Amino acid sequence: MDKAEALGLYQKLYLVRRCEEKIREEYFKDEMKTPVHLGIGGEAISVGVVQALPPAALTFGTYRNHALYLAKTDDVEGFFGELYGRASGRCKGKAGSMHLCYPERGLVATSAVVGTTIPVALGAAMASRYRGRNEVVAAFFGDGATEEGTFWESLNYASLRGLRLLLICEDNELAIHTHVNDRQGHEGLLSAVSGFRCHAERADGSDLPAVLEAARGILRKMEKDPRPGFLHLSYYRFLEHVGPLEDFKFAYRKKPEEKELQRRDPVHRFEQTLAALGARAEEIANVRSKVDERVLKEVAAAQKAPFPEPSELMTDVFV
Amino acid sequence: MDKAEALGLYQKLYLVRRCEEKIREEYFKDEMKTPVHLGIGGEAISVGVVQALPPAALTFGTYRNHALYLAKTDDVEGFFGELYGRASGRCKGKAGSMHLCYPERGLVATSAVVGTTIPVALGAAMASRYRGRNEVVAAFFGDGATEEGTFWESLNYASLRGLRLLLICEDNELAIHTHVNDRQGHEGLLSAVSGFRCHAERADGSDLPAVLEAARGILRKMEKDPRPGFLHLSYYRFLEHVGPLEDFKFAYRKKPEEKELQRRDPVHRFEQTLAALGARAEEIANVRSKVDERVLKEVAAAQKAPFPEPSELMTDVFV
Amino acid sequence: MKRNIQFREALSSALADEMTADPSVFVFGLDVPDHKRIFGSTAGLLEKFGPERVFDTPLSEDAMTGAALGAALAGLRPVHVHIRVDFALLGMNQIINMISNLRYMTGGQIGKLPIVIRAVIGRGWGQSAQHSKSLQGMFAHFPGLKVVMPSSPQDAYSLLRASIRDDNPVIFLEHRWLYDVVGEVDDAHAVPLGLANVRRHGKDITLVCTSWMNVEAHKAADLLARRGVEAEIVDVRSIAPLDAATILKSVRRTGRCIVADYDWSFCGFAAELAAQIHHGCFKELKAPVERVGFAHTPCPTTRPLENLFYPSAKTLVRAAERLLGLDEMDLSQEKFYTYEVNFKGPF
Amino acid sequence: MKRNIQFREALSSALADEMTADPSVFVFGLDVPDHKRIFGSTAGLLEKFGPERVFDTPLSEDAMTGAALGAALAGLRPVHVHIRVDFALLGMNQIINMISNLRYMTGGQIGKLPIVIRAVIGRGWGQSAQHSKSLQGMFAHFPGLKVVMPSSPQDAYSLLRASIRDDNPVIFLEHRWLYDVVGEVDDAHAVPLGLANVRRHGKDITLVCTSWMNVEAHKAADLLARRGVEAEIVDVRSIAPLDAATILKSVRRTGRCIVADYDWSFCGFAAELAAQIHHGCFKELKAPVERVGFAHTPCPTTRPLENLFYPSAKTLVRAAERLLGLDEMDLSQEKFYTYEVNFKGPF
Ligand SMILES: Cc1ncc(C[n+]2csc(CCOP(=O)(O)OP(=O)(O)O)c2C)c(N)n1
Ligand SMILES: Cc1ncc(C[n+]2csc(CCOP(=O)(O)OP(=O)(O)O)c2C)c(N)n1
Ligand SMILES: [Mg+2]
Ligand SMILES: [Mg+2]
Repeated sequence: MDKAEALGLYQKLYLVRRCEEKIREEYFKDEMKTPVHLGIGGEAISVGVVQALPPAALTFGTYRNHALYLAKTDDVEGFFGELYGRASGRCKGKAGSMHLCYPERGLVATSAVVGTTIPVALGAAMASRYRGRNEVVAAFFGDGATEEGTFWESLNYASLRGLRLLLICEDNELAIHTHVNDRQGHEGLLSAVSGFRCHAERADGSDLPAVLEAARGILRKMEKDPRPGFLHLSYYRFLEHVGPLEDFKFAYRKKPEEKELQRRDPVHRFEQTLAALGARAEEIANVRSKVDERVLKEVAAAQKAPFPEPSELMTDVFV
Repeated sequence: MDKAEALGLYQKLYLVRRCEEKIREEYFKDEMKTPVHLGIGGEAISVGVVQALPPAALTFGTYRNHALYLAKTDDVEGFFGELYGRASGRCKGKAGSMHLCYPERGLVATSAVVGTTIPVALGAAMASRYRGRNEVVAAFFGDGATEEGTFWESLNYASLRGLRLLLICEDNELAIHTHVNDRQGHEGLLSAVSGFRCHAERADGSDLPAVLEAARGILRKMEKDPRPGFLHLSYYRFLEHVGPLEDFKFAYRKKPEEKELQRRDPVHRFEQTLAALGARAEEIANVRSKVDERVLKEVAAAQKAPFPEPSELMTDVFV
Repeated sequence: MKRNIQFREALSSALADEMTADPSVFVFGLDVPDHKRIFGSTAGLLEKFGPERVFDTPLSEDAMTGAALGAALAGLRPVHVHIRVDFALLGMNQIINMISNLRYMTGGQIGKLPIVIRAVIGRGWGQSAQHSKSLQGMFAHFPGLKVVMPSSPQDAYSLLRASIRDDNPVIFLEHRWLYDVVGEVDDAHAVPLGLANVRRHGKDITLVCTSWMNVEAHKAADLLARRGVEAEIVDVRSIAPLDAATILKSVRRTGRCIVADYDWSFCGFAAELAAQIHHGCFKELKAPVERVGFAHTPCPTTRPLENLFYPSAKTLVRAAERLLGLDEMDLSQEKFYTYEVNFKGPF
Repeated sequence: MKRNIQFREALSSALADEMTADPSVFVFGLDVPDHKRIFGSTAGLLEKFGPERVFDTPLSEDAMTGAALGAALAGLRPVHVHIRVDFALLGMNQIINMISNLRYMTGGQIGKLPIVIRAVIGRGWGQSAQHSKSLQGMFAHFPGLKVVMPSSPQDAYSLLRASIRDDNPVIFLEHRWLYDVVGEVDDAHAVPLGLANVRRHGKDITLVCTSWMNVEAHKAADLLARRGVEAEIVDVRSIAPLDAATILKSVRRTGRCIVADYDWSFCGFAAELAAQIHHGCFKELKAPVERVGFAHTPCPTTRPLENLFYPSAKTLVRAAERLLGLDEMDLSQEKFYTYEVNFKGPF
């Protein structure tokens, strides 16, 4: 990775972080009337994988989708419009945070029912194969989603048909407040999926270059040998499951040491990469201030934007 | 195995076969108004596994349940009564062939929706563990059931909690007319399940002693190291998926050579075992004639038995 | 072109014609391409369109339902087939939480969501409780789903074509006994979704029917005609969206109505019909609307109980007599439709 | 003992009391034992009964629903909890094809099937289409399931205890907004399943309500009282089995009725109520029964549309005015219940 590419990636990474920090600042004004599942700590996964994917690749995600949405679409206006429930929202306020999507830019759908977009991504991969192309389709989901039967059904079918379905497991070891050890009866996801005819890779999801490398690696394998890929990326969820706060005061987990927190912070980590690549402090600051400005502007715009018309209630049910 | 035990087993094995052959003879009279999924070729699985299980073990099965029903309950009267839809049926005619059960004798439930009794068996295993016993509970199902998400969810949970759930996969390589190669995307079920914390064994399901040995072996392991067990037993389905006929005329499979058919016939195979153990022809014939007589008697009784009263329609919905 | 064909062939023809017209249409589901061809309703497709467009699946209804959605999102027009609607319950999360909602949730960004879920309902050979549900009312309850129930070969043909062409998700429910029904099918005759059909005209009582109940109603109407009662039969056809106008118009004229839905009545589509008819014909109704449906129990297997579970022409005649204040006519010499006549086991 | 407690505490008390009374009762489901305790409704249980009787699960609703059935078959009394009823759709195959049928299919060999499925419904903080369903009508459609919707702390307590003691499967639906409601709970006061409750007496119009709609109805009745209209409120409580007698008795007296079900009306429980009331009060009804429910769309997230989606006291007042032929009263100065007053995000 050279400095230019790294600064480009940093711009995305920092945009995601900044947007979510802004949500945290604004949230208690109670103007964003939508549950927010913040991804702070996991930003490098979406940013890295999206970077590695072909730009046209169709992607699918979950309710914890802010990073994916911003990385894939760069649509800050539609993002905040949606969180504020405005007509300017990408989904006209009908989605809120949990269902953000932008099909035209390749983020086809996200869902707040765990696991449900995995088979949908499978169907998109089938469609590509149907057209004789077998392009990569990507599904992002949490570790909890692998407990749903639909994950195994989808993996089985993609393996059977040699579909280029990239399954990205964003593993924070938690489903809400329940640790993976209280949920999964195998010796690790990689070994559990390896009985199927798929490619499987693991990487540190807090480390953007590592994510990028792992994603590129598995995509190369999928290119050569058309099978689904399972990309297992670990990260640390800094905040509560849903909402803008930390929740270290609850017994289900302990606050890590400051040093460990820094190690698990992908923005912090990547700033060190940048420095190592020779980026100067003001270059970094420059990226940040542009992002800061953009975020402020879009939040202000969203706060002033009109709500959807009452007639919107009845539209969009059927074509 | 000594001759006495073998003759006892043979009595069971032959009873199952004779009952199903009798169904075949009678079916086109159209008096058994229930779809029949005959298990000819697979009898040794139920007979062998039931023999290996503790007699009180709760068991669960599928619509292809005749062998399991007879092996577990020895209730020929309730069996034919049920197939003929009579008040004397074990379920008063409300079940028919597909849902035969006899909870008091440990066959708790069978189901015609593929895979659905697997998690139910899991729940029974949880209940035993709840009572501090963690006894073995057995679920019988076809190879197709392993494609349902619920199989993986159940395996995961049983593995997580170290439950003594014995999963018996009766693998005939077919789901109706579809070969396993068109359905499963892994390199074999044993390797696919082995990512989970379970015991797994394979055996030739056409060979009663082999089934018995495999079942006893896995139960011993489960006893020592409380985990679920996955018992993979292959067999050959001699007849059509549902109904009393052969269906070799259809393209989806070819009729094997006579010798191969004999090899896959568990009754024939076990008769050779009997001979090797020193059973005389008339001892075998004696078992058969008693069974023949019993079956004839119960079929005649069922044919003459009254149908349930009209008032039965409305009973048994709620307690 | 007009042909006399069975309902099953009407279905396979509709599929073939849409697949010919549009290469993005494909048909998949358990057993779709095997030699039984979903009771013949997918016959000929594999030969004509090949295994990329006509294919089987593993036993994975949940994922396959999601996959239908994904394929539709990617621009295809999937037809997903269940040999029994009961199995669609494994895909309920996808059908309700995803398919019915998705267009709305995206604020209409998803322009089209053309998915047809075909499923077989109805009696067979001792189908029991797990292979006998209908579920039209359940599906119709959810905004975002269309629900269609053809009752003639022509409707099977035309409504299946219309469903495949529709850019919205459609649940298409086919009664197993109807598969044998022969009728004239004109492939130039289009039937849009959303319209009821007056299948028989009469002035004394309206029988509002779904699916197989239309057949029973015709028999009942013949019997009633013998004693001078003219029954009108309205085939609902489109459960959602519902063509209330045609139904109300009939009942306003006759003043008496029996709703015969092929399902349990309690909280079912029959309840919706009865509620709307009472509401819309409040002044005209001479007696309360009667509902005829399944007994409120799971479906028993043994034939004598099964015969009591399902409503029949006789049930309709008796209900009509009560509504009209007539004595019971003698039906002891009548031949009613029995399954045995057309069909022997096993399924 | 009588106490003034919140609805959520009524639930946790009922669970604790039944668990104390019967060691075979256990409570499980996603998040049941975490520090949020299903919005407080499972508070205290883990401490009192330990992790063998109060436990979490993987995200595997299908298998866990089947496991509840298996545990019941093995003699236990499971209470399976869903923090949103929408997730129960993943267990539909087990609920419908197995749980609702099984006793019947076995010819009654299975003596008891004591399973309680608790699920939260109702508005939150922009819950959207995937976290806002109610589904009482859908569940009640299937013979073999009981369906209960408490609307007061006393009913939450008494009906949950009755549901756990019932030897049949019970779906128990709890509105999220009701959790904050405080009321007197007498733990000696038993409420059997299957009875409606006249919560307010009046002679001019009957409001038949489920769940949260009772709260809206009380507000509406207060407003209507100002202009001399006496509304009677019947809380259905037990969706299945349904206490039609109590409802019909009220409507026969008032001659006017609004059915306010917390769900979509189309093919829903509202349709059943309207159909039965029309049928049973054919002579006494002075005007058709009106149905008040959700807009027939998926639930939107943004508040202004969400407010239009959900019916309110105002919707009820307007419907009553139309039924009674009254002008619209001025409600512009009225304070209606708004969620913001009691609750801030995020869920
Ligand atoms: C099918 C389903 N069950 C339960 C829930 C409630 N729920 C929401 S998020 C969540 C945890 C999911 O964990 P994971 O998949 O690891 O994603 P994460 O939140 O950690 O990103 C649960 C249980 C749900 N939304 N969908
Ligand atoms: C959930 C579900 N999907 C589809 C069916 C239709 N069906 C009945 S049996 C069967 C094949 C099952 O194959 P397998 O599990 O291998 O059992 P086998 O019949 O070979 O004993 C299918 C697809 C069903 N009963 N249930
Ligand atoms: Mg997680
Ligand atoms: Mg098989």
